[in-house]
Amino acid sequence: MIVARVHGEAIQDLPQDLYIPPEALEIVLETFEGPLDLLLYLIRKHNLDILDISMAELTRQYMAYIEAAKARHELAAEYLLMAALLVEIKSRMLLPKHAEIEDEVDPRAELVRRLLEYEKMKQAALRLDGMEQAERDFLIPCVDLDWIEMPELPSVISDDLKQAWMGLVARAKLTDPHRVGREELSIREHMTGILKKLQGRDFIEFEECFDLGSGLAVMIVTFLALLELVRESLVSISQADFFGSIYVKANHEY
Amino acid sequence: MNIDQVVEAALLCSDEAIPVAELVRLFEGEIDRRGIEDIIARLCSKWEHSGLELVEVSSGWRFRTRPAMKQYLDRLNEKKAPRYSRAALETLAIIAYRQPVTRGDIEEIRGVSVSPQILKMFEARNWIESVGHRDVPGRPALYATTAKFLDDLNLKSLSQLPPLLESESILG
Amino acid sequence: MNIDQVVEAALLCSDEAIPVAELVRLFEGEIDRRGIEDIIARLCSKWEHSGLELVEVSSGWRFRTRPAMKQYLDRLNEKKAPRYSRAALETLAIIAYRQPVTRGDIEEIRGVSVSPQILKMFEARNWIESVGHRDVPGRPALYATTAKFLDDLNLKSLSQLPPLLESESILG
Repeated sequence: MIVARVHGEAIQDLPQDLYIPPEALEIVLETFEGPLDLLLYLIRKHNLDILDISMAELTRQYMAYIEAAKARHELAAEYLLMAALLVEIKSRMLLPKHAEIEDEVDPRAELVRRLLEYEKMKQAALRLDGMEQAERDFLIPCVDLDWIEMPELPSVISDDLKQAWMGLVARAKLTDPHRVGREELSIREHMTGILKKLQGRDFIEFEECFDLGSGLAVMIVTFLALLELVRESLVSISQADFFGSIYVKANHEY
Repeated sequence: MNIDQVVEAALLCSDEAIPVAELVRLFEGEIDRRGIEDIIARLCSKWEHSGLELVEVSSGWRFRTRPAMKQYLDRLNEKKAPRYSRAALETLAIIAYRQPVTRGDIEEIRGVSVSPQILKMFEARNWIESVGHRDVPGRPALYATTAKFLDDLNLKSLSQLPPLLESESILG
Repeated sequence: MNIDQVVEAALLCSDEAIPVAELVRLFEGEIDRRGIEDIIARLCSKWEHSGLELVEVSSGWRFRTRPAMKQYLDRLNEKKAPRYSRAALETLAIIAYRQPVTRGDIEEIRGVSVSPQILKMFEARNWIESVGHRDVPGRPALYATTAKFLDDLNLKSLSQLPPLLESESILG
Protein backbone atom coordinates (compact mmCIF):
# COMPACT_ATOMS: atom_id res chain seq x y z
CA MET A 1 0.00 0.00 0.00
CA ILE A 2 1.33 3.38 -1.01
CA VAL A 3 1.18 5.68 1.97
CA ALA A 4 2.47 8.76 0.25
CA ARG A 5 4.43 10.12 -2.65
CA VAL A 6 7.39 12.29 -1.83
CA HIS A 7 9.10 13.95 -4.79
CA GLY A 8 7.30 11.53 -7.04
CA GLU A 9 8.65 8.57 -5.14
CA ALA A 10 6.14 6.19 -3.68
CA ILE A 11 6.56 5.53 0.02
CA GLN A 12 5.29 2.14 1.05
CA ASP A 13 5.68 2.40 4.77
CA LEU A 14 5.35 5.16 7.27
CA PRO A 15 8.74 6.54 8.26
CA GLN A 16 9.97 4.61 11.30
CA ASP A 17 11.53 7.61 13.00
CA LEU A 18 8.26 9.46 13.03
CA TYR A 19 7.32 10.34 16.61
CA ILE A 20 3.71 10.40 15.67
CA PRO A 21 1.99 7.08 15.96
CA PRO A 22 0.48 5.91 12.67
CA GLU A 23 -3.04 6.28 14.03
CA ALA A 24 -2.42 10.00 14.36
CA LEU A 25 -1.70 10.19 10.68
CA GLU A 26 -4.99 8.52 10.06
CA ILE A 27 -6.58 11.65 11.37
CA VAL A 28 -6.96 13.73 8.31
CA LEU A 29 -5.59 17.19 8.38
CA GLU A 30 -9.08 18.63 8.26
CA THR A 31 -9.70 17.44 11.78
CA PHE A 32 -7.22 20.03 12.97
CA GLU A 33 -8.43 23.58 13.12
CA GLY A 34 -5.05 24.96 12.14
CA PRO A 35 -1.44 24.86 13.36
CA LEU A 36 -2.27 25.90 16.94
CA ASP A 37 -4.71 23.03 17.17
CA LEU A 38 -2.10 20.64 15.82
CA LEU A 39 0.51 21.94 18.28
CA LEU A 40 -1.90 21.49 21.17
CA TYR A 41 -2.55 17.96 19.98
CA LEU A 42 1.18 17.19 19.91
CA ILE A 43 1.72 18.75 23.34
CA ARG A 44 -1.14 16.73 24.79
CA LYS A 45 -0.16 13.53 23.03
CA HIS A 46 3.31 13.63 24.49
CA ASN A 47 2.55 15.20 27.83
CA LEU A 48 4.74 18.19 27.15
CA ASP A 49 4.49 21.01 29.64
CA ILE A 50 2.82 23.84 27.81
CA LEU A 51 4.62 26.39 30.01
CA ASP A 52 8.03 24.84 29.45
CA ILE A 53 7.85 23.39 26.00
CA SER A 54 10.85 21.53 24.71
CA MET A 55 11.18 23.40 21.44
CA ALA A 56 13.48 20.83 19.86
CA GLU A 57 11.03 18.06 20.55
CA LEU A 58 7.95 19.97 19.53
CA THR A 59 9.53 21.33 16.37
CA ARG A 60 10.71 17.89 15.31
CA GLN A 61 7.27 16.36 15.81
CA TYR A 62 5.52 19.21 14.09
CA MET A 63 7.88 19.02 11.11
CA ALA A 64 7.51 15.28 10.87
CA TYR A 65 3.77 15.63 10.91
CA ILE A 66 3.52 18.27 8.27
CA GLU A 67 6.06 16.51 6.07
CA ALA A 68 3.89 13.43 6.17
CA ALA A 69 0.71 15.42 5.79
CA LYS A 70 2.13 17.50 2.97
CA ALA A 71 2.54 14.38 0.93
CA ARG A 72 -1.17 13.78 1.16
CA HIS A 73 -2.71 17.21 1.25
CA GLU A 74 -2.44 20.64 -0.11
CA LEU A 75 -1.12 22.17 3.08
CA ALA A 76 -2.51 25.51 4.18
CA ALA A 77 0.03 28.32 4.34
CA GLU A 78 -0.65 28.78 8.06
CA TYR A 79 0.98 25.41 8.77
CA LEU A 80 4.14 26.39 6.95
CA LEU A 81 4.19 29.76 8.67
CA MET A 82 4.01 28.01 12.04
CA ALA A 83 6.88 25.73 11.01
CA ALA A 84 9.00 28.79 10.32
CA LEU A 85 8.02 30.30 13.65
CA LEU A 86 8.95 27.13 15.55
CA VAL A 87 12.34 26.97 13.88
CA GLU A 88 12.91 30.61 14.68
CA ILE A 89 12.04 30.13 18.34
CA LYS A 90 14.23 27.07 18.52
CA SER A 91 17.20 28.88 17.06
CA ARG A 92 16.75 31.89 19.33
CA MET A 93 16.77 29.56 22.32
CA LEU A 94 20.12 28.20 21.21
CA LEU A 95 21.65 31.64 21.53
CA PRO A 96 23.45 32.26 24.83
CA LYS A 97 21.53 34.30 27.35
CA HIS A 98 22.77 37.72 28.23
CA ALA A 99 22.94 37.90 31.99
CA GLU A 100 23.02 41.70 31.87
CA ILE A 101 19.71 41.92 30.02
CA GLU A 102 17.28 41.37 32.84
CA ASP A 103 13.96 41.50 31.10
CA GLU A 104 14.97 39.24 28.28
CA VAL A 105 11.76 37.61 27.16
CA ASP A 106 11.57 33.86 26.74
CA PRO A 107 11.23 33.41 22.96
CA ARG A 108 8.50 30.87 23.68
CA ALA A 109 6.36 33.33 25.64
CA GLU A 110 4.26 34.58 22.75
CA LEU A 111 3.68 31.09 21.42
CA VAL A 112 2.65 29.87 24.86
CA ARG A 113 0.29 32.82 25.26
CA ARG A 114 -1.33 32.03 21.93
CA LEU A 115 -1.58 28.33 22.70
CA LEU A 116 -3.26 29.03 26.04
CA GLU A 117 -5.70 31.50 24.52
CA TYR A 118 -6.53 29.12 21.70
CA GLU A 119 -6.99 26.23 24.10
CA LYS A 120 -9.38 28.34 26.16
CA MET A 121 -11.45 29.18 23.11
CA LYS A 122 -11.39 25.60 21.92
CA GLN A 123 -12.78 24.47 25.26
CA ALA A 124 -15.29 27.31 25.26
CA ALA A 125 -16.48 26.18 21.83
CA LEU A 126 -17.09 22.68 23.17
CA ARG A 127 -18.99 24.06 26.13
CA LEU A 128 -21.10 26.30 23.92
CA ASP A 129 -21.91 23.28 21.84
CA GLY A 130 -22.89 21.45 25.00
CA MET A 131 -25.40 24.12 25.95
CA GLU A 132 -29.06 23.88 25.12
CA GLN A 133 -29.74 25.58 21.83
CA ALA A 134 -33.05 26.76 20.40
CA GLU A 135 -34.18 24.56 17.51
CA ARG A 136 -31.53 21.94 18.19
CA ASP A 137 -32.51 21.13 21.78
CA PHE A 138 -35.77 22.89 22.35
CA LEU A 139 -38.51 24.64 20.41
CA ILE A 140 -40.36 27.83 21.04
CA PRO A 141 -44.14 27.68 20.82
CA CYS A 142 -45.68 30.01 18.34
CA VAL A 143 -49.42 29.64 18.15
CA ASP A 144 -51.08 31.35 15.22
CA LEU A 145 -52.86 34.52 15.96
CA ASP A 146 -56.09 33.62 14.31
CA TRP A 147 -56.78 36.83 12.55
CA ILE A 148 -55.41 38.28 9.42
CA GLU A 149 -53.13 41.19 9.90
CA MET A 150 -53.89 43.92 7.46
CA PRO A 151 -50.87 45.98 6.54
CA GLU A 152 -51.46 49.40 7.99
CA LEU A 153 -51.21 52.19 5.47
CA PRO A 154 -50.19 55.66 6.47
CA SER A 155 -53.13 57.84 7.26
CA VAL A 156 -53.33 61.28 5.77
CA ILE A 157 -55.64 64.06 6.82
CA SER A 158 -56.40 66.92 4.54
CA ASP A 159 -54.42 69.32 6.72
CA ASP A 160 -51.31 67.23 5.97
CA LEU A 161 -51.80 68.07 2.32
CA LYS A 162 -52.30 71.71 3.09
CA GLN A 163 -49.14 71.76 5.18
CA ALA A 164 -47.25 70.00 2.41
CA TRP A 165 -48.45 72.53 -0.10
CA MET A 166 -47.68 75.47 2.15
CA GLY A 167 -44.24 74.03 2.68
CA LEU A 168 -43.74 73.89 -1.05
CA VAL A 169 -44.91 77.44 -1.49
CA ALA A 170 -42.71 78.71 1.29
CA ARG A 171 -39.72 76.81 -0.03
CA ALA A 172 -40.17 77.91 -3.59
CA LYS A 173 -40.76 81.50 -2.49
CA LEU A 174 -43.09 81.73 -5.41
CA THR A 175 -43.38 85.29 -6.58
CA ASP A 176 -46.59 84.52 -8.30
CA PRO A 177 -48.71 82.90 -5.63
CA HIS A 178 -51.03 80.21 -6.80
CA ARG A 179 -54.32 81.47 -5.55
CA VAL A 180 -56.02 78.17 -5.25
CA GLY A 181 -59.21 78.98 -3.51
CA ARG A 182 -62.38 77.10 -3.11
CA GLU A 183 -63.61 78.16 -6.53
CA GLU A 184 -60.48 77.39 -8.44
CA LEU A 185 -60.20 74.02 -6.76
CA SER A 186 -63.65 73.08 -7.85
CA ILE A 187 -62.68 74.12 -11.37
CA ARG A 188 -59.79 71.67 -11.22
CA GLU A 189 -62.10 68.99 -9.84
CA HIS A 190 -64.35 69.47 -12.84
CA MET A 191 -61.38 69.43 -15.19
CA THR A 192 -60.59 65.97 -13.83
CA GLY A 193 -64.24 65.01 -14.20
CA ILE A 194 -64.32 65.99 -17.86
CA LEU A 195 -61.07 64.11 -18.55
CA LYS A 196 -62.51 61.04 -16.86
CA LYS A 197 -65.58 61.25 -19.10
CA LEU A 198 -63.25 61.36 -22.09
CA GLN A 199 -61.38 58.25 -21.05
CA GLY A 200 -61.62 55.53 -23.65
CA ARG A 201 -63.54 57.74 -26.01
CA ASP A 202 -62.49 59.92 -28.90
CA PHE A 203 -64.84 62.73 -28.02
CA ILE A 204 -67.93 63.59 -26.10
CA GLU A 205 -70.66 66.00 -26.88
CA PHE A 206 -70.41 69.39 -25.28
CA GLU A 207 -73.60 68.83 -23.31
CA GLU A 208 -72.22 65.66 -21.82
CA CYS A 209 -69.66 67.70 -19.92
CA PHE A 210 -72.42 69.21 -17.85
CA ASP A 211 -74.31 67.59 -15.11
CA LEU A 212 -77.73 69.09 -15.72
CA GLY A 213 -79.68 69.67 -12.58
CA SER A 214 -76.62 70.36 -10.47
CA GLY A 215 -77.41 74.02 -10.36
CA LEU A 216 -76.24 77.08 -12.19
CA ALA A 217 -73.13 77.61 -10.08
CA VAL A 218 -71.84 74.10 -10.87
CA MET A 219 -72.65 74.53 -14.57
CA ILE A 220 -70.62 77.73 -14.63
CA VAL A 221 -67.72 76.08 -12.84
CA THR A 222 -67.86 73.19 -15.28
CA PHE A 223 -67.78 75.63 -18.18
CA LEU A 224 -64.78 77.39 -16.66
CA ALA A 225 -63.15 73.97 -16.24
CA LEU A 226 -63.72 73.26 -19.90
CA LEU A 227 -62.17 76.60 -20.86
CA GLU A 228 -59.22 75.87 -18.60
CA LEU A 229 -58.75 72.46 -20.27
CA VAL A 230 -58.72 74.20 -23.64
CA ARG A 231 -56.27 76.81 -22.36
CA GLU A 232 -53.97 74.05 -21.09
CA SER A 233 -54.35 72.30 -24.49
CA LEU A 234 -55.71 69.21 -22.80
CA VAL A 235 -58.87 69.19 -24.90
CA SER A 236 -60.07 70.92 -28.00
CA ILE A 237 -63.57 71.98 -28.85
CA SER A 238 -64.88 71.72 -32.36
CA GLN A 239 -68.08 72.42 -34.16
CA ALA A 240 -68.50 71.13 -37.69
CA ASP A 241 -71.49 73.22 -38.71
CA PHE A 242 -73.23 76.34 -37.56
CA PHE A 243 -75.62 75.36 -34.85
CA GLY A 244 -74.34 71.80 -35.18
CA SER A 245 -73.18 69.68 -32.29
CA ILE A 246 -70.17 70.89 -30.37
CA TYR A 247 -67.64 68.16 -29.61
CA VAL A 248 -65.08 68.06 -26.87
CA LYS A 249 -62.10 66.09 -28.01
CA ALA A 250 -59.21 64.85 -25.90
CA ASN A 251 -56.03 66.17 -27.42
CA HIS A 252 -54.18 62.94 -27.10
CA GLU A 253 -56.26 61.42 -29.86
CA TYR A 254 -54.72 61.89 -33.26
CA MET B 1 -43.09 12.10 30.25
CA ASN B 2 -46.81 12.08 29.89
CA ILE B 3 -48.15 11.39 26.39
CA ASP B 4 -50.64 14.25 26.56
CA GLN B 5 -47.79 16.65 27.21
CA VAL B 6 -45.90 15.45 24.15
CA VAL B 7 -48.87 16.01 21.85
CA GLU B 8 -49.60 19.36 23.49
CA ALA B 9 -46.00 20.53 23.01
CA ALA B 10 -45.98 19.33 19.40
CA LEU B 11 -49.18 21.22 18.60
CA LEU B 12 -48.10 24.39 20.41
CA CYS B 13 -44.76 24.47 18.61
CA SER B 14 -45.98 23.74 15.12
CA ASP B 15 -46.70 26.61 12.81
CA GLU B 16 -49.03 24.39 10.81
CA ALA B 17 -51.93 22.15 11.68
CA ILE B 18 -50.86 18.55 12.28
CA PRO B 19 -53.01 15.65 11.04
CA VAL B 20 -53.69 12.75 13.40
CA ALA B 21 -51.74 10.43 11.11
CA GLU B 22 -48.71 12.64 11.69
CA LEU B 23 -49.17 12.83 15.44
CA VAL B 24 -49.00 9.04 15.52
CA ARG B 25 -45.34 9.36 14.58
CA LEU B 26 -44.58 11.15 17.85
CA PHE B 27 -44.70 7.77 19.56
CA GLU B 28 -43.25 5.79 16.68
CA GLY B 29 -46.58 4.09 16.17
CA GLU B 30 -46.87 2.83 19.73
CA ILE B 31 -50.05 4.81 20.09
CA ASP B 32 -52.60 4.39 17.31
CA ARG B 33 -55.00 6.90 15.79
CA ARG B 34 -57.65 6.12 18.37
CA GLY B 35 -55.14 6.76 21.12
CA ILE B 36 -54.17 10.11 19.57
CA GLU B 37 -57.82 11.07 19.21
CA ASP B 38 -58.33 10.35 22.91
CA ILE B 39 -55.36 12.54 23.76
CA ILE B 40 -56.77 15.34 21.59
CA ALA B 41 -60.15 15.06 23.29
CA ARG B 42 -58.47 15.40 26.68
CA LEU B 43 -56.42 18.39 25.49
CA CYS B 44 -59.53 20.08 24.08
CA SER B 45 -61.25 19.96 27.41
CA LYS B 46 -58.08 20.93 29.26
CA TRP B 47 -57.85 24.09 27.13
CA GLU B 48 -61.57 24.78 27.21
CA HIS B 49 -61.30 27.68 29.60
CA SER B 50 -58.23 29.49 28.37
CA GLY B 51 -57.04 31.99 25.82
CA LEU B 52 -56.26 29.31 23.28
CA GLU B 53 -58.36 26.57 21.82
CA LEU B 54 -57.50 23.38 20.02
CA VAL B 55 -59.37 23.23 16.74
CA GLU B 56 -59.56 20.88 13.80
CA VAL B 57 -59.04 22.49 10.44
CA SER B 58 -58.83 20.91 7.02
CA SER B 59 -55.20 19.91 7.37
CA GLY B 60 -55.33 18.68 10.94
CA TRP B 61 -55.32 19.94 14.50
CA ARG B 62 -53.87 23.17 15.74
CA PHE B 63 -54.02 25.64 18.55
CA ARG B 64 -55.30 29.12 17.92
CA THR B 65 -56.12 32.13 20.00
CA ARG B 66 -59.72 32.71 20.89
CA PRO B 67 -61.17 35.82 19.23
CA ALA B 68 -61.76 37.41 22.63
CA MET B 69 -57.97 37.59 23.00
CA LYS B 70 -57.55 39.86 20.02
CA GLN B 71 -58.26 43.09 21.84
CA TYR B 72 -55.50 42.32 24.34
CA LEU B 73 -52.90 40.88 22.00
CA ASP B 74 -53.38 43.73 19.55
CA ARG B 75 -52.01 46.04 22.21
CA LEU B 76 -48.67 44.24 22.05
CA ASN B 77 -48.45 44.43 18.30
CA GLU B 78 -49.19 48.11 18.09
CA LYS B 79 -46.85 49.34 15.49
CA LYS B 80 -45.92 52.90 15.02
CA ALA B 81 -48.37 54.37 12.54
CA PRO B 82 -46.51 54.61 9.26
CA ARG B 83 -46.16 58.05 7.75
CA TYR B 84 -45.58 59.23 4.22
CA SER B 85 -42.37 61.04 3.43
CA ARG B 86 -42.45 64.74 2.77
CA ALA B 87 -41.77 64.06 -0.91
CA ALA B 88 -44.79 61.74 -1.04
CA LEU B 89 -47.09 64.18 0.76
CA GLU B 90 -46.01 67.08 -1.42
CA THR B 91 -46.59 65.05 -4.55
CA LEU B 92 -50.04 64.11 -3.29
CA ALA B 93 -50.80 67.72 -2.37
CA ILE B 94 -49.82 68.90 -5.84
CA ILE B 95 -52.01 66.28 -7.48
CA ALA B 96 -54.90 67.12 -5.18
CA TYR B 97 -54.74 70.90 -5.55
CA ARG B 98 -53.48 71.27 -9.11
CA GLN B 99 -55.02 68.28 -10.85
CA PRO B 100 -54.83 67.19 -13.54
CA VAL B 101 -51.05 67.31 -13.56
CA THR B 102 -48.26 65.40 -15.24
CA ARG B 103 -45.18 64.16 -13.49
CA GLY B 104 -43.35 67.03 -15.19
CA ASP B 105 -45.73 69.53 -13.59
CA ILE B 106 -45.07 68.03 -10.18
CA GLU B 107 -41.34 68.16 -10.75
CA GLU B 108 -41.55 71.76 -11.84
CA ILE B 109 -43.46 72.78 -8.73
CA ARG B 110 -41.27 70.76 -6.35
CA GLY B 111 -38.07 71.67 -8.15
CA VAL B 112 -36.81 68.10 -7.89
CA SER B 113 -37.52 64.91 -9.75
CA VAL B 114 -40.39 62.76 -8.58
CA SER B 115 -39.67 59.10 -8.05
CA PRO B 116 -42.02 56.84 -10.02
CA GLN B 117 -42.39 54.77 -6.83
CA ILE B 118 -44.31 57.59 -5.17
CA LEU B 119 -46.82 57.76 -8.01
CA LYS B 120 -47.06 53.96 -8.14
CA MET B 121 -47.62 53.84 -4.39
CA PHE B 122 -50.56 56.24 -4.56
CA GLU B 123 -51.91 54.52 -7.66
CA ALA B 124 -51.73 51.18 -5.83
CA ARG B 125 -53.67 52.70 -2.97
CA ASN B 126 -56.14 53.91 -5.57
CA TRP B 127 -55.78 57.50 -4.42
CA ILE B 128 -54.61 58.81 -7.78
CA GLU B 129 -55.18 57.71 -11.33
CA SER B 130 -54.19 58.70 -14.78
CA VAL B 131 -57.11 60.51 -16.41
CA GLY B 132 -55.56 61.19 -19.80
CA HIS B 133 -52.39 62.35 -21.49
CA ARG B 134 -51.13 65.80 -22.24
CA ASP B 135 -50.66 66.39 -25.93
CA VAL B 136 -46.97 67.19 -25.80
CA PRO B 137 -43.98 65.08 -26.83
CA GLY B 138 -43.86 61.94 -24.74
CA ARG B 139 -47.58 62.22 -24.07
CA PRO B 140 -47.16 62.27 -20.30
CA ALA B 141 -49.97 60.90 -18.16
CA LEU B 142 -52.21 63.37 -16.38
CA TYR B 143 -52.83 62.44 -12.77
CA ALA B 144 -55.88 63.27 -10.72
CA THR B 145 -57.25 62.13 -7.39
CA THR B 146 -59.92 59.48 -7.16
CA ALA B 147 -63.19 59.11 -5.30
CA LYS B 148 -61.42 56.74 -2.91
CA PHE B 149 -58.97 59.49 -2.04
CA LEU B 150 -61.89 61.70 -1.03
CA ASP B 151 -63.52 58.85 0.89
CA ASP B 152 -60.34 57.99 2.75
CA LEU B 153 -59.79 61.61 3.69
CA ASN B 154 -63.41 61.89 4.68
CA LEU B 155 -64.14 64.61 2.17
CA LYS B 156 -67.28 65.02 0.10
CA SER B 157 -65.48 66.84 -2.68
CA LEU B 158 -62.14 68.42 -3.45
CA SER B 159 -63.58 71.78 -2.52
CA GLN B 160 -63.54 70.57 1.08
CA LEU B 161 -59.76 70.48 1.02
CA PRO B 162 -58.41 73.27 3.20
CA PRO B 163 -58.34 76.51 1.27
CA LEU B 164 -54.92 77.86 0.44
CA LEU B 165 -55.59 81.58 0.32
CA GLU B 166 -53.46 82.05 3.41
CA SER B 167 -50.44 81.37 1.25
CA GLU B 168 -50.30 85.08 0.59
CA SER B 169 -49.45 85.69 4.20
CA ILE B 170 -46.61 83.19 4.00
CA LEU B 171 -45.21 84.98 1.04
CA GLY B 172 -45.43 88.27 2.89
CA MET C 1 -61.35 36.70 30.53
CA ASN C 2 -58.90 35.83 33.22
CA ILE C 3 -55.71 37.90 33.27
CA ASP C 4 -53.46 34.84 33.57
CA GLN C 5 -54.98 33.49 30.35
CA VAL C 6 -54.21 36.70 28.51
CA VAL C 7 -50.54 36.64 29.49
CA GLU C 8 -50.33 32.93 28.77
CA ALA C 9 -51.82 33.37 25.30
CA ALA C 10 -49.54 36.33 24.57
CA LEU C 11 -46.46 34.32 25.52
CA LEU C 12 -47.55 31.20 23.64
CA CYS C 13 -48.24 33.21 20.50
CA SER C 14 -44.98 35.12 20.41
CA ASP C 15 -41.90 33.69 18.80
CA GLU C 16 -39.79 36.15 20.73
CA ALA C 17 -39.39 36.65 24.44
CA ILE C 18 -41.56 39.44 25.86
CA PRO C 19 -40.20 41.75 28.58
CA VAL C 20 -42.38 42.47 31.61
CA ALA C 21 -42.59 46.13 30.59
CA GLU C 22 -44.18 44.99 27.35
CA LEU C 23 -46.61 42.60 29.04
CA VAL C 24 -47.89 45.54 31.09
CA ARG C 25 -49.31 46.94 27.86
CA LEU C 26 -51.66 43.96 27.54
CA PHE C 27 -53.82 45.57 30.20
CA GLU C 28 -53.16 49.16 29.17
CA GLY C 29 -51.28 49.75 32.37
CA GLU C 30 -54.11 48.65 34.64
CA ILE C 31 -51.83 45.95 36.00
CA ASP C 32 -48.37 47.06 37.04
CA ARG C 33 -45.04 45.26 36.82
CA ARG C 34 -45.57 43.62 40.19
CA GLY C 35 -48.93 42.34 39.03
CA ILE C 36 -47.39 40.92 35.85
CA GLU C 37 -44.63 39.27 37.87
CA ASP C 38 -47.26 37.63 40.06
CA ILE C 39 -49.04 36.33 36.95
CA ILE C 40 -45.75 34.97 35.60
CA ALA C 41 -45.05 33.23 38.89
CA ARG C 42 -48.48 31.58 38.75
CA LEU C 43 -47.94 30.54 35.12
CA CYS C 44 -44.51 29.10 35.95
CA SER C 45 -46.02 26.82 38.55
CA LYS C 46 -49.02 25.98 36.37
CA TRP C 47 -46.65 24.76 33.64
CA GLU C 48 -44.27 23.08 36.03
CA HIS C 49 -45.30 19.57 35.12
CA SER C 50 -45.69 19.81 31.37
CA GLY C 51 -43.80 19.66 28.14
CA LEU C 52 -43.20 23.39 28.12
CA GLU C 53 -41.69 25.69 30.68
CA LEU C 54 -41.77 29.43 31.12
CA VAL C 55 -38.22 30.79 31.26
CA GLU C 56 -36.61 34.19 31.57
CA VAL C 57 -33.98 34.99 28.96
CA SER C 58 -32.12 38.17 28.11
CA SER C 59 -34.97 39.85 26.29
CA GLY C 60 -37.81 38.76 28.54
CA TRP C 61 -40.06 35.82 29.30
CA ARG C 62 -41.00 33.08 26.92
CA PHE C 63 -42.15 29.50 26.77
CA ARG C 64 -39.91 26.77 25.46
CA THR C 65 -40.17 23.02 25.24
CA ARG C 66 -38.29 21.10 27.89
CA PRO C 67 -35.22 19.48 26.35
CA ALA C 68 -36.65 16.02 27.12
CA MET C 69 -39.40 16.76 24.59
CA LYS C 70 -37.00 17.16 21.71
CA GLN C 71 -36.57 13.45 21.03
CA TYR C 72 -40.32 13.14 20.44
CA LEU C 73 -40.72 16.35 18.49
CA ASP C 74 -37.80 15.43 16.26
CA ARG C 75 -39.84 12.53 14.96
CA LEU C 76 -42.26 15.00 13.38
CA ASN C 77 -39.57 17.11 11.76
CA GLU C 78 -37.46 15.28 9.29
CA LYS C 79 -34.96 18.08 9.08
CA LYS C 80 -32.62 18.05 12.01
CA ALA C 81 -31.29 21.32 13.30
CA PRO C 82 -27.73 21.72 12.03
CA ARG C 83 -24.75 20.99 14.20
CA TYR C 84 -22.03 23.54 13.80
CA SER C 85 -18.54 22.65 12.64
CA ARG C 86 -15.62 23.08 15.02
CA ALA C 87 -14.42 26.07 13.01
CA ALA C 88 -17.85 27.68 13.37
CA LEU C 89 -18.09 26.91 17.07
CA GLU C 90 -14.61 28.25 17.79
CA THR C 91 -15.42 31.43 15.88
CA LEU C 92 -18.63 31.80 17.85
CA ALA C 93 -16.84 31.16 21.14
CA ILE C 94 -14.24 33.82 20.39
CA ILE C 95 -16.96 36.35 19.52
CA ALA C 96 -18.93 35.42 22.63
CA TYR C 97 -16.03 35.54 25.09
CA ARG C 98 -13.78 38.16 23.54
CA GLN C 99 -16.32 40.56 22.02
CA PRO C 100 -16.11 42.94 20.35
CA VAL C 101 -13.62 41.36 17.96
CA THR C 102 -12.68 41.83 14.33
CA ARG C 103 -12.26 39.00 11.89
CA GLY C 104 -8.51 39.61 12.20
CA ASP C 105 -8.70 39.07 15.98
CA ILE C 106 -10.49 35.77 15.43
CA GLU C 107 -7.87 34.68 12.91
CA GLU C 108 -5.10 35.67 15.29
CA ILE C 109 -6.55 33.53 18.07
CA ARG C 110 -7.38 30.53 15.88
CA GLY C 111 -4.19 30.76 13.84
CA VAL C 112 -6.09 30.19 10.60
CA SER C 113 -8.18 32.29 8.31
CA VAL C 114 -11.88 32.57 9.07
CA SER C 115 -14.23 31.91 6.21
CA PRO C 116 -16.67 34.76 5.62
CA GLN C 117 -19.44 32.13 5.31
CA ILE C 118 -19.16 31.35 9.01
CA LEU C 119 -19.67 34.97 9.98
CA LYS C 120 -22.50 35.33 7.46
CA MET C 121 -24.17 32.20 8.81
CA PHE C 122 -24.22 33.52 12.38
CA GLU C 123 -25.27 36.95 11.18
CA ALA C 124 -28.13 35.35 9.26
CA ARG C 125 -29.22 33.56 12.40
CA ASN C 126 -29.01 36.92 14.14
CA TRP C 127 -26.58 35.55 16.70
CA ILE C 128 -23.82 38.02 15.93
CA GLU C 129 -23.81 41.52 14.56
CA SER C 130 -21.37 44.20 13.63
CA VAL C 131 -21.36 46.80 16.41
CA GLY C 132 -18.85 49.20 14.92
CA HIS C 133 -15.49 49.42 13.24
CA ARG C 134 -12.00 49.39 14.64
CA ASP C 135 -10.20 52.57 13.79
CA VAL C 136 -7.30 50.95 11.94
CA PRO C 137 -6.60 50.77 8.20
CA GLY C 138 -9.46 49.00 6.44
CA ARG C 139 -11.76 49.87 9.37
CA PRO C 140 -12.65 46.21 10.03
CA ALA C 141 -16.06 45.45 11.50
CA LEU C 142 -16.25 44.62 15.19
CA TYR C 143 -18.48 41.66 15.93
CA ALA C 144 -20.46 41.02 19.09
CA THR C 145 -23.21 38.61 20.05
CA THR C 146 -26.88 39.64 20.03
CA ALA C 147 -29.76 39.31 22.47
CA LYS C 148 -31.12 36.55 20.25
CA PHE C 149 -27.93 34.57 20.78
CA LEU C 150 -28.52 34.73 24.52
CA ASP C 151 -32.21 33.94 24.10
CA ASP C 152 -31.51 30.95 21.88
CA LEU C 153 -29.01 29.63 24.41
CA ASN C 154 -31.56 30.24 27.13
CA LEU C 155 -29.31 32.74 28.91
CA LYS C 156 -30.17 35.94 30.71
CA SER C 157 -26.79 37.55 30.14
CA LEU C 158 -23.28 36.89 28.87
CA SER C 159 -22.15 36.31 32.44
CA GLN C 160 -24.15 33.08 32.38
CA LEU C 161 -21.87 31.64 29.71
CA PRO C 162 -19.77 28.79 31.09
CA PRO C 163 -16.62 30.17 32.70
CA LEU C 164 -13.40 29.84 30.73
CA LEU C 165 -11.00 27.17 31.85
CA GLU C 166 -8.11 28.37 33.94
CA SER C 167 -4.81 27.84 32.20
CA GLU C 168 -3.54 25.64 35.05
CA SER C 169 -6.16 23.03 34.40
CA ILE C 170 -5.01 22.80 30.80
CA LEU C 171 -1.61 21.73 31.98
CA GLY C 172 -3.13 18.86 33.92
